[in-house]
Amino acid sequence: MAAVLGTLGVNFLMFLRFFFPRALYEPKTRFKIGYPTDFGFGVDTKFQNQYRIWVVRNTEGIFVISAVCTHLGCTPDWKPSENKFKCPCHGSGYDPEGINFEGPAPRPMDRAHVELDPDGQILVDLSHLYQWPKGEPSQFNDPGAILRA
Amino acid sequence: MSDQDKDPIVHSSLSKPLFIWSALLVLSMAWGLYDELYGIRPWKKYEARFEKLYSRYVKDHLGPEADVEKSIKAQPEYQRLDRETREAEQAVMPQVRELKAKVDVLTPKIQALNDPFQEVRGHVGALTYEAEVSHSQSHKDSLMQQIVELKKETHKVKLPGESEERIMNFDQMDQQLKAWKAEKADLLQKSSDITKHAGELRTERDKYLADRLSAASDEVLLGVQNSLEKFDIRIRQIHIKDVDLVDRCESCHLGTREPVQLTAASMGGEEVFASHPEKELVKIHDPDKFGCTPCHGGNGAAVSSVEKAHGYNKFWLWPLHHKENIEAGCQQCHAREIVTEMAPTLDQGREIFRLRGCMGCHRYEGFDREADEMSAANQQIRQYSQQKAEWMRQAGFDEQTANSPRTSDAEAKKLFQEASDLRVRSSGLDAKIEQLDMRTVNLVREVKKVGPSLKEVRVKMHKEWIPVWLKDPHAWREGTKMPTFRLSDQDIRAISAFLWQSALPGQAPAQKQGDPEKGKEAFETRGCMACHSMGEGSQKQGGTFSANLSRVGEKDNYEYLVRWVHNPRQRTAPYCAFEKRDLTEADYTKHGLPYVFDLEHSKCPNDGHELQVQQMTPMPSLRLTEDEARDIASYLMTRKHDGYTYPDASYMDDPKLKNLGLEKVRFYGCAGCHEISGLEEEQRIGTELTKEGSKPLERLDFALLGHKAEDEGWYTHKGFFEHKLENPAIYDQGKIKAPQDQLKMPNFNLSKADIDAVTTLLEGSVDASIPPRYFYNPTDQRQDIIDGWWVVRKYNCMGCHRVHVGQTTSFDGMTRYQDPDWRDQKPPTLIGEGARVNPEWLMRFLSNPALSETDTNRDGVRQYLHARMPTFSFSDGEIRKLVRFFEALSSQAEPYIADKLDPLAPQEQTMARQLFTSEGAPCLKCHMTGDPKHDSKATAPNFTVARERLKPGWTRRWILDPSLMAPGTAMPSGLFRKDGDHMVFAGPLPASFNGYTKDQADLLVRYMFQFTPEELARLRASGGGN
Amino acid sequence: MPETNGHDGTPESGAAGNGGGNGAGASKVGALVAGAKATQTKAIGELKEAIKAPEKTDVWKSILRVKHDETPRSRALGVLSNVFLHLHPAKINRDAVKYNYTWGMGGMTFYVYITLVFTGTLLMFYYHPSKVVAFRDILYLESDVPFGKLLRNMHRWGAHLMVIMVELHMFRVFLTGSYKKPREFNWVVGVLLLVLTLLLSFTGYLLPDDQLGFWAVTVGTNMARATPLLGHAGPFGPQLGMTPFNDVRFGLLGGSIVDSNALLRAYIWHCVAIPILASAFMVVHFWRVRKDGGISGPAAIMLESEIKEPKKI
Amino acid sequence: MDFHQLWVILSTPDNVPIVLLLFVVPFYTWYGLRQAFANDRLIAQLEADPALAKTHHRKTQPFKAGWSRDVHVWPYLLRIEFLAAIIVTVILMVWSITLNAPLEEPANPTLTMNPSKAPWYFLGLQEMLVYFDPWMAGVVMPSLIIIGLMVIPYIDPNPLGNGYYTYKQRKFSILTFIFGFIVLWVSMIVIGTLIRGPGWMWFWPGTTWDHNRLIFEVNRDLPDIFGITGRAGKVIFGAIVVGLYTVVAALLMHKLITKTAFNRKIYARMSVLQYVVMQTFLIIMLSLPVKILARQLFRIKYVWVTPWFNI
Repeated sequence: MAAVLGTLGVNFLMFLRFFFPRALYEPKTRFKIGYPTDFGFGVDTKFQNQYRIWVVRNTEGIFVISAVCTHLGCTPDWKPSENKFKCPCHGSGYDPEGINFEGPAPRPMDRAHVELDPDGQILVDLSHLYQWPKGEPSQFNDPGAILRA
Repeated sequence: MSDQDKDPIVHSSLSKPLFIWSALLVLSMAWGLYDELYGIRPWKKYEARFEKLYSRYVKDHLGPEADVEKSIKAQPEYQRLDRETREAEQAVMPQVRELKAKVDVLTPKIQALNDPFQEVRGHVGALTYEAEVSHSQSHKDSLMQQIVELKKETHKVKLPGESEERIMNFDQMDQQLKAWKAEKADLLQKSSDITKHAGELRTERDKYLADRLSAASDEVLLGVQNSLEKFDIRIRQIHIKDVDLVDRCESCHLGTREPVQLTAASMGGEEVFASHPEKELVKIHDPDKFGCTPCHGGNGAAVSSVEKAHGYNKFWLWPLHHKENIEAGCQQCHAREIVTEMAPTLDQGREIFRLRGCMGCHRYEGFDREADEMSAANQQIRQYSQQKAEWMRQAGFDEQTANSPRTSDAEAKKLFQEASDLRVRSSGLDAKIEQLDMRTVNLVREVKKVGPSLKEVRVKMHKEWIPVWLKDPHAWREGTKMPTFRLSDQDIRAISAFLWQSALPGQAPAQKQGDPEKGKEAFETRGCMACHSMGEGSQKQGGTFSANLSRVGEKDNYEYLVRWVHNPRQRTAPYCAFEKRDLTEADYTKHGLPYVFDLEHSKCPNDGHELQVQQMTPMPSLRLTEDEARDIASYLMTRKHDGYTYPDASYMDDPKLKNLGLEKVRFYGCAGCHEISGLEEEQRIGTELTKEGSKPLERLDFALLGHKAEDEGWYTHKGFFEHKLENPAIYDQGKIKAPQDQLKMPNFNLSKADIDAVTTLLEGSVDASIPPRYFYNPTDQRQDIIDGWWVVRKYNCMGCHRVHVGQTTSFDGMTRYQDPDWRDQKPPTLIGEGARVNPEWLMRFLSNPALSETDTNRDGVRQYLHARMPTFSFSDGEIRKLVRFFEALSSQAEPYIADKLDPLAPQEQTMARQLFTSEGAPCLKCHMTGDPKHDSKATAPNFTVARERLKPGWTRRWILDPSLMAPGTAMPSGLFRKDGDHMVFAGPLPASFNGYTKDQADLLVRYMFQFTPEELARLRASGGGN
Repeated sequence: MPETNGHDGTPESGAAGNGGGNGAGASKVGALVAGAKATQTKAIGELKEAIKAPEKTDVWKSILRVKHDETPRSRALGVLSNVFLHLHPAKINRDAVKYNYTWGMGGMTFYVYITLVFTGTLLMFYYHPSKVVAFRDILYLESDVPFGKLLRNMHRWGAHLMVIMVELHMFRVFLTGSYKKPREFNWVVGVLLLVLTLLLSFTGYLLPDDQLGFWAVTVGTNMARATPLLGHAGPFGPQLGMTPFNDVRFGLLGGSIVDSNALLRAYIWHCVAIPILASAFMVVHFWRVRKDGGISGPAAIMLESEIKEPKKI
Repeated sequence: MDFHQLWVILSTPDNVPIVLLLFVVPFYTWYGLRQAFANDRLIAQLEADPALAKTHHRKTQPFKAGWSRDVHVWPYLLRIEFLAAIIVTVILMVWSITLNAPLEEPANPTLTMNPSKAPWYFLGLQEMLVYFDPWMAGVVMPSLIIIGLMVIPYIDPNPLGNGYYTYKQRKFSILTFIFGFIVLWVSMIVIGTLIRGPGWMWFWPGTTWDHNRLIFEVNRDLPDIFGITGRAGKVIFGAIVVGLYTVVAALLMHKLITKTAFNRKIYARMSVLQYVVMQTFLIIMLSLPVKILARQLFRIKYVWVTPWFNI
């Protein structure tokens, strides 16, 4: 009896495990986006469709914002005329540097790891994100969060 | 029970509602059916209608076409062909008939014999197989035995046309069949041979007819008629599997690919049925390979409603391009071109984008690419050097290990080998690096700015003018490239102050006055007006490529103008990109160098980097003399409105304004088009537009106008672009913003046509939905054409020269050049240039059109022209591109190898000479001889240059029929006439020619290609050319 | 009876057949022909009768057991002996027949469910659950497949209708207190069915693979990220080592993003898993309705004065 | 008044069911309650007159001696079912012919629809997202709703009103259910569908859905309002507040449960377990409107702030 139940239990676990494949066919998270000289001041939406990121250049340097609203993971829109990001789902608003200032978003949008690869292009790593959780120290100034110009 | 006691449930009846609802059920079913069959199948109606209209069309046109055909058939030529054809057919008819008869006898016999034969053969085959696979020898033998018997066995065969049956065994049948078949083949061959001639005649006749029938001949129409009889109503689709593309457009647009060119008019005024207007394009882009929607947009799969099919419904991403932007479709595959044949609107759009300086603020792949190339080149250089270092290290390492006692000999050998290999390969890298270095040097020269350098303003102009200009450039100079910015007076003051104070100090050397009269003449004839225009309103003359100079006298300094006209590329100071500053005399003196910087002295004295020693303007030098420059400058100084005044602008020296000015200049991205001190390395300030057309609509910021746009039906990419271009500030309407947040884009005062053109370009700038292999990036000479056009456009070669057929130059538009005496003064056409000139020569000519280091005040080829080929100081790269371009245009083999001409025999020499100077062909009358007196009225180049300049083949074709190549040329046609297989001189021949049988055109050509100055002298001595 | 005649007809003709075989004397032949004739007429006669009164044939009887007439008995049997109808009792509360008590919601829900299964099955013939293709298939259904558009619309609106009806059904059942003894468990089953209905509808939402579905599902599943303990963004989730690649949302989507895997999973749930579950529960639901004494009412009113003391457990 | 906008919203294919809902739900509520009141009158009559109670067939439906108490399914029920089937079919057909199922652009992960809404029957939950954190609104609440529904039969000790419409005999339960079903579920759906516009902002019907609209709202946590800083402080404070609420709510509910004599009678039949379970769900249910009000009126984002979860 116990044996049967045990087997069934294990089978159930096996059944669950079945839904978690070991490898996936998902877009790669490390990619090059060209030379620093390609990017002028302000927000560049060039790669939003391809990689779901924005490349921002300000006086400090170049950094890459992952275009995912920190509330529920929608993709905000860049509104040049209002000079801010606006999330269509629940109206969170972010300034050009991705810092939230309105709506339900709990924290600024995460920034992707950036570095210069040997041939001088910018290498972005979306799997390595820098956050600034509410009421905690910001990681945005860590090395790799921004390319000092 | 009484009635009211009856149980309402048991005794009530539901039949009424049941009946009603069943009826409704049936109705809804019927409705569903109707909807399925007609409601959402509009194309059915179209097809039916098309069938009706088309058959009517065919009926109407069969008649008239027939008449034309009759008339052609009536022509004697056709009659003759027809007669001959028939005669030939008559002649062979009897033989053909009897041959046919023989064949007719044979055929049934063969068939009759075939059956029994095949039967036996099949049986034999089966047995053989069994024998092959059987393992026991005895069985094998028995089987073989059977086969033999089978073959021996005889059969009764009744053959048609034979009274008694034949008795035949297998082999006999086999033989017989072979024989008969051979015979039959032979007969057929014979008959085809004898009918051959007649057949040829027939095809010739039909071709004659087809060639002369303008529209669709009756055959075509009849063909159409038949197909229409079989016309069925179904969805017609193009399906391209590998692209996963389905286009059902032709379910309604049935006329698209009809052999007959259908117009809306001819189809009862219904646009949908018209054929594709550009048969040529359809031929290049075969719909069965390209489909429709890749070019035109729309939803090819949808057929449920017109709106949906055209993709104008909400949620469809690729709506059909409107008529005025129809060429947007070309851009997605032809994105790398500046000129795309047969796409004039798109070309105009690109030209505006380039010329009006859109690319100054908006990055667009391909446009203004020099800067990008530069950084790329530098990157590669760095990579290569790293690679090299790595290899060297590896090599050293290998040798170490090789030398160590522990490595075996064999191993060591291998390692040494590897090491040396690595060294060799790294030497290869050096070559690459060298090339790249040269490229960068070129690039420094190739970078141009749309607007003039603002470092020069102090040297160049009166300060009062600047604020006035900034206020509204368009008002001061109508049609100028400079757009109107929305500047407050404060901004204007600040900006002009900054420009004035940041500009280089100094003064152009003083000049004495010139002669405006002569200047005017020179200005109008030297070729300035190929790019510049003069006069305002209706008076306007000349090219639109560069500024209109009607008021230039009001703003510029005379001295600067002289310098500019004499050598536009001359700078007041060189700029070092490495140090990011303009060098001063001090920099040179402290290295003990003279303060000279030009293309020969282009290295920075401080760090040896390549300097910017030229003005970044496409304006070339016309190699004018100082005096001529002065004359022209003085003339230009007279170009001004009388009684003009400018308000005082002394505030421009107020240092307090400078910083604000800098801020504004940076904000408005002035450095995108102008060279400005301190802002040389400024980035573009606008959004990249390479893929603007496929940006999701939601991301185009309509601001407050979104709903208005939706109501008025321009909530589309097209609408956004058009409104933005028409009024760049439009999306600020109603918004309350701080000045620094307002839209910056200035107003370019574009005409409706221009707006359409640019819209077309942007609408076409998309992430193409079709696979890249459909893109147009050829690997053959066509690539050279693509590259060449960029250079041609960049320097406006088309202002003077006709580069491709159907194009006009600025000269064609100028009143002066309508006068017959002046017509020959137009610069030469370059159509077929590649075939005409020797590429090596062309290269030399382009780099130095004077074709002389010393005597530069002349044109290398056509001294007699007032207009003069200027010196553009092209980079080597540009020259290479141009030469390749022309070679490719006339599809010449690369590289060019001149064909050998056999030298003239002495007696041929004299003959040629005589012919050259004969009354019939006074070549030297018009062609230059180098004698100034004569050359002043000459109208053709000097023969001495012919040898290295021309290609013999072309020369021959030219002297045979020049007017064919250059209509209206002064060179007389018909100098030679065909005599048998060779050409002879048409005019009276010198006596020495008697008995000369060789081709006389060739003779002349060979003579020209060994023509020397001495020869010329002799001729002149012998009195030719007077 | 005609059938039996039919049977003993055959051997004779068979014998006749054999007679034909050995082709002997003319007389035999004559008899044979006569025999054949007789068989033929007989056969025709039988066919005639069968067509005239099909209900008399064995075939018919084998299918419909009950001889139908207006007697109560046959009425009852007609219902009981029919697999489709037998979940009805033979007789029911006279007033339950009226619309006003039941609102007919349960029945109609079931009917809509049937139509959904039907239309859905048809749609499956044209639909591939994979990115890009899925969207194109919908376009295909809309513009080219005969009745494809109609079917798709029916499926979609049917789904909405079903949700509404289920909710109203539940509303009614509550108002009439029908969840009370002895129907408690059936109410629970009903709740489960409600959930399954919503899930069915939700999983179907993604299948066209358009923006509408995609974002609906994204927003929907993003909540799963926040599942306590099991979601990587939920309370105590990170502490338990949940990441986007092993939490419950991943399990739902088969990926960290809504991609082809998610589409496929939604498809399987929508077309196979949930329908089976739902059907199973429906069977239980209906069965219980019968076993708990048919539909609850309209029952005789019970007065407050008649409340009995609850028997202590 | 922007009627065009209103029409756009109402005529969006996926919103049509909600429009339907708007009519259907009130109708059936009225329809059901009407019968309930009818029954209540009868009850009153019978309570008043025991004699009649003995003889009466105790239904509002007419009944006469000699009528059979129950009828044959065939044909009396089946014919109605048949009719119903036909009617549903017709409705479905017409609906499907006249209105096309929506199909928007191909899915595009990088472009979020604005507003992007869940299917309408989940909009209640999505609406709740505004007031609660996802884990609460998206996971806990739904599960509680389901469980809550399931336990209803086991926590309702009222033997009356089984199998017939009545209001008087089950005031409390019916009111609670209507509150849950209509106020909390349906109206939330309606709000989410018809009133929530771009940026999930509140647009009254007839106002234009303006994508550029901005509204200023700062949501503070309750501790902040009371000037409490520091994690521990917030955790404790939040816990206290939530606790307080529970107590208050429980008392309130108890008052309601034991309001009338009849209520008390029913209450007496309740086991402790039943009572506790009931209270729990009632309290949680009540917390919804409370939180909503707290947010709408006092702009309070969280009451209980902890490093792991916020309420």
